[in-house]
Amino acid sequence: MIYLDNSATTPVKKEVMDEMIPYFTEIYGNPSSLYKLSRDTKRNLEDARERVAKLLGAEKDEIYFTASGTESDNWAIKQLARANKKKGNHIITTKIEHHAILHACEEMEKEGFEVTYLEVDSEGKISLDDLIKSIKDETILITIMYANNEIGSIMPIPEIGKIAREKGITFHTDAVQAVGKLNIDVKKENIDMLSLSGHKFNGPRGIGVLYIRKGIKINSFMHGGGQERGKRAGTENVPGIMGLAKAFEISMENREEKNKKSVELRDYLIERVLNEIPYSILNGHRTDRLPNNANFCFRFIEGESLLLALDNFGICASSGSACTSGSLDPSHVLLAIGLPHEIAHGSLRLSLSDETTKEEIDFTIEKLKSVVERLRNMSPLWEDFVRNGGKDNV
Amino acid sequence: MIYLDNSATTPVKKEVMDEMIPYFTEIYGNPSSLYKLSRDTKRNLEDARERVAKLLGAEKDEIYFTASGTESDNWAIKQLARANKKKGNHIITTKIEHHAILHACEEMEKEGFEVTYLEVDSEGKISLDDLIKSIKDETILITIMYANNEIGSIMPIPEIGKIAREKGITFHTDAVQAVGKLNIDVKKENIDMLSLSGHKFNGPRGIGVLYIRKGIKINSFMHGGGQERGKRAGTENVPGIMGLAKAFEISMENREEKNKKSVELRDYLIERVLNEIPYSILNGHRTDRLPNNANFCFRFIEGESLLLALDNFGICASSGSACTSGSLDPSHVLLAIGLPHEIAHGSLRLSLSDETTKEEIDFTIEKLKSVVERLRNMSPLWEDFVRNGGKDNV
Amino acid sequence: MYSDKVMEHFNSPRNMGEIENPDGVGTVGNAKCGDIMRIYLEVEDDIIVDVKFKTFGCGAAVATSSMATELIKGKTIDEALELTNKAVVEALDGLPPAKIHCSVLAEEAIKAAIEDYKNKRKDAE
Amino acid sequence: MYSDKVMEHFNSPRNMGEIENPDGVGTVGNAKCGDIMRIYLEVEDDIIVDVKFKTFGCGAAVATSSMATELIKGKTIDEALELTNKAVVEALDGLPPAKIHCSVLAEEAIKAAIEDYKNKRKDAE
Ligand SMILES: Cc1ncc(COP(=O)(O)O)c(C=O)c1O
Ligand SMILES: Cc1ncc(COP(=O)(O)O)c(C=O)c1O
Repeated sequence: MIYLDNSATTPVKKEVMDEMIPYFTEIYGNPSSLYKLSRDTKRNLEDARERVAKLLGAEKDEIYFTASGTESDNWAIKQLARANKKKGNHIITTKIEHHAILHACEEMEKEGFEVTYLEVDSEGKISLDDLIKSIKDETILITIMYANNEIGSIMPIPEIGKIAREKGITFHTDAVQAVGKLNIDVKKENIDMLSLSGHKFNGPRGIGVLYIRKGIKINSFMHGGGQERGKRAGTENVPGIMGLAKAFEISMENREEKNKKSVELRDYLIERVLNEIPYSILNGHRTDRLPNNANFCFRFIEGESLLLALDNFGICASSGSACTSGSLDPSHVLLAIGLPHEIAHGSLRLSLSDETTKEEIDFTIEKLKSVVERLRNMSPLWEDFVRNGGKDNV
Repeated sequence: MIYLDNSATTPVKKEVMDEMIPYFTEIYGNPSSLYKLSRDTKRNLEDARERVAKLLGAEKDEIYFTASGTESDNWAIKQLARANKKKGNHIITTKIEHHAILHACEEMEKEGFEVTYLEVDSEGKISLDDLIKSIKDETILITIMYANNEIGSIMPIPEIGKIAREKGITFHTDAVQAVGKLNIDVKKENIDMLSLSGHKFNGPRGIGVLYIRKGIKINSFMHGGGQERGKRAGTENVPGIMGLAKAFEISMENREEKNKKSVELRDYLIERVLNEIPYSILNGHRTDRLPNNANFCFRFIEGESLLLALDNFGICASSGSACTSGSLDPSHVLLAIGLPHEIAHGSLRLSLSDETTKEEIDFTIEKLKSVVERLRNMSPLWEDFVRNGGKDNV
Repeated sequence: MYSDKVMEHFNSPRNMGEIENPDGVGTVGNAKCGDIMRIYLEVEDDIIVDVKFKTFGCGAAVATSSMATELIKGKTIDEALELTNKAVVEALDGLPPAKIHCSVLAEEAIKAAIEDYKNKRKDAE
Repeated sequence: MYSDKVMEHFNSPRNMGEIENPDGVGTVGNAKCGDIMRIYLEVEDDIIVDVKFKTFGCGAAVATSSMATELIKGKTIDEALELTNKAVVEALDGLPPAKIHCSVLAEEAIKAAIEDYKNKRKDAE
C-alpha cells in the first residue's frame, strides 16, 4: 500500500502511541480530582499544554484543548461573533476555506451576521488589497486559513495579521493543514486565534487545539464542568492531549530538513506528471504551497474513477478533500481558482508524508499514467477532443 | 492504590485497548475516503454504530458519535431548543442535573427560553405530579438525568418518557452515569434523545454518543464536513468509537450478575459506615440507586481534607462530582436534597467498579473511621457539639 | 461503498469502445455534473447485435454503462426499451443512494441511442 | 496542587488542639463557606508561650492554621499582630489562587484571639 492521503488523516506514530498508552490504563486519574493519581495526570496534562504553547510561540494559558479542528473552527467563529455582536456584525473570510469555516460562517449569517467571502486568484491566494477594501467599521473577525487543504497554497498570514492588528480586528486562522509542517509563531504573525487538529500530523484523532490570545473576548462553546479554565467543559481527553503534544514535537524536529526532502520529492512528482501526462494541470501555487501537497487535474476524466483505479494498485489518494468525496459537486476550491466544472471534476490530491519514498512516487507515476490513459480511452469527452483534432470545444 | 472514583472516570480495559490500537496505526483510513483502507475503516465504524444501537434498543441511524457526554448534552439542549423555538420556548429539567445540562440550560435562558428546574425530594427524586404540573403549551423539551452522578439516585425514566410522549414533548436523558450499569431500552422507555460518555464504563475519554430518535427536529452543533450523516462534522475518531463500542459490550456482559455483586458490596459498605461511624448520613435513595454508588456526609468535617487524608492511604475518592472539586461551594445536588451548607461540605462519594473487592472496602472503612475521628478531633464544630453534650445548635 | 459486482464491472468493463458507422448513438448527461454516457448500437432486424459505450464519470457510471450494455446485447429494440434503471441496479447488487442517478443515466443513454436509431431509419425510409 | 510543605503540615499539623483556660480565643469563618478556624493563646508577659488551633476546612485551611501558629509561637503580641497572610503563604511555599483566602482566615483568627486576649486583660484590670 502507498499512502498518499496524509492531508486526510495520518497513522499514529509508534513513539506517539507509546506516549499515550499509560494515560489510558495507568495514569488515568480525572485531572479535576484531588488524589495523587489525578495530580500526576494533571501535571502531565499541563506540561503538554506548555509544550504545545512553546511550539506555537504562545503562552500556556492561551492553549485550549478541543476535540477536533472542526470544533476549534466552530468555537472560534460562532462564539467570537456572538460575544462581539454589539461591536459589529461583519466577518471576513475566503471562498476556499474548509467547510468547518464556511458552514460555521453560514450559520452566523442565519443569525444576522454579514460575511464577506474573499475571492482568490488562480493560484489560490487572496489579494491584500481586496482584504483591506472589505474591512468595515462593523468588522469583528477575519478568518483566513493558513494553507489550503486541497491545493496546498499558503496564505500571506503575517501580512494579514498586521492589517488585522492595525485595525483592531480579531484574526483567526485555520492552521489545521499547516501545523506540523510550517513554522508558525502566533505572536510574530499577529494571530489572535488558531485552530489545529492532532490527526493531521501523526497524532490521534478526536483531539484539537484552539489558541486564543489573552484578552480576546469569546464565549464558551461547551458548557458544563470548569475544565480548561472554565472555557471548554468536558472531562479532559488526557491520552489524546499527550499524543497530540508528542506528535507535534516529533513533527517539528528537523522540520527544515524534512521539508527540504519533502519539497524535492513533491517537485519531482509535479515535474514528471506535468511532463509525462498530457493535458494535466497543477492546481495551487507552484512553489508557495505545503511541502507535501500536489494537486492535479487530468482533463477528460473524472476524479472518482481515477481514485478507484489507483486503489486497485494500492495507491491511496483523494480528490479534493476527504470529507466531501461523497458529494457530487466538484470542489468549491477548484471552482474558486477559476477551473470550469468539467475540469474541476477530474482532480487528484496526492499528499506525502515524511516517510514517502522516491520508489513510491515512481510507482505512483507509472500507474497514474496508465490509469489516465485507460480512463481517457473510455471517455466520450476525450473521443470528441481527438475527433476535433485536439481542439477544445468546451 | 484503591480506586473508588469510578464515577469520575475509569481506566481503559485491556480488551478495549487491544480493540482500539489497530485503528490508530493500521486501519487508519479516513472513513470518508474511497480506497480500500478507508472502506475497511468505514465498515468497522458502521459495525460499531450498529453494536451501540443494539445495546440501547435503538436503530443504527439514530446513533451519533460525539466527543463527550458534555458535547452530547450541549448539542441535545441547545440545538433542539433553537430548532423548535417557533413551537415554544419552555424547557423542563431538574435542580440536580450535571453542569453540562444546567449550564446549557442557562445559555438558553440568555437566548429567551424559560427553564423550569424541578425540585427533588430528600432522596433525589422528582415528583411526577410536579413534572405534569410544570408542562405548558410552550414546553418543547424535558431533560432529566437517568441517574445522578453524585448521589446515584435513579429517576423514574419510563414514567417520564410516557408522560412526555403523550404530550408530544421531546424527552432527553443524560444517561452518562447509567449507561454500562443499567439496562436501558430507549424505545420501551420512550426516550427521544440520550447522552452517554465512553470513559465512564472503561472506554476511552474524548468519545460520546447522542442518540436521536428518528423524526426529532434538531440542528447540527458542529458544522463542517458531511460526517455522521451531515449532522455532526469532524473527522471520525475511529479508535475512540471502536473502544467505546467494545467497552459498552463488555460492561453489559453478565450485567445482572455483576450488579448483584456490586450491590452487595455497596450495601455492605453503606451498612458498616452508617453503623460504625457516628453522625454519618447516606445521601440518595437507599436502594433505588446506581449499583456502584455510595455517598455519605460526615458531620463536623469538611470534604476536601477527608479526601486528602484518604489519599495518604492510597484511597482515591471524591467529594461530589469531580469537575466541581476546585470550587468552594458545596454541591448543588446535596443542597437540592435539603442538606444545610455545613453538612453538605462534608460529603464523600465512593464509586465502585466491577473489580472492587471486599478487602478493598474493608481497608477503606478502617481508614475512613480513623480519618473521620482525626478530623473531628481537629474540628471546632465537633468541639462545640461535644461541649453542648451532643446537642445540635446548628 | 460499492458492491463487488460494481467494482468488477468498473475494473473490467464490458462493451467499452466505439462502433464505426453505428446504427444509433445516444449521449446523455453533461460534464458539469460529472457524468456523460454515450451508447453506440449496431442493429440487425431489430435485434441489437452489438453495443458499445463510452463514459466520463464515477465508478458507478462506468459500471452501470457496462452492465446496461450487457443487458441489452442480443435483445430486440422493444426489449431494450423495457430496461429500467432498477434492473441495472439489481444486476449490480445495488448502488449507494447517491449513485442511483447513474443507473438512470444508463437507461436514458440507451433510450437516446434507440431514438437515434429509429430516427435514422425513418430518414432512410 | 498543594506544595509538599502544605501537605506536610496537613498531615502532621503543629499545635493542633485546645488550651484549657486560654488567655485568648478567636474563632473566624463560618461553616456555610466551609472554613472555621479557632485559635487558643496562652500569653505570659506579652509573649505567646503556647498556641493551639482547631480547624474545620480544607487542606489549605489546616495547613495555614498549623503554619500560622508555628510562626507566632514564642513571639510577642505585637510581633504576632504583624503576621500577614502573605508570610503564611510564603512559609508554605505557596498556595493555589483559590486557597489564598485560607491564609487570610488564619491571619484573622490570630488577630481575633489577640483581640480577645486584650479585652480579657482590660476586663481583668
Ligand atoms: C483546513 C482544515 N480545517 C479543518 C479541518 C477539520 O479537522 P477535523 O477533521 O480534525 O475536525 C480539516 C481536515 O479535515 C482541514 O483540512
Ligand atoms: C451525569 C453526567 N453528565 C455529563 C457528564 C459529562 O461527561 P464528559 O466529562 O464525558 O463530558 C458527566 C461526567 O463528567 C456526568 O456524570
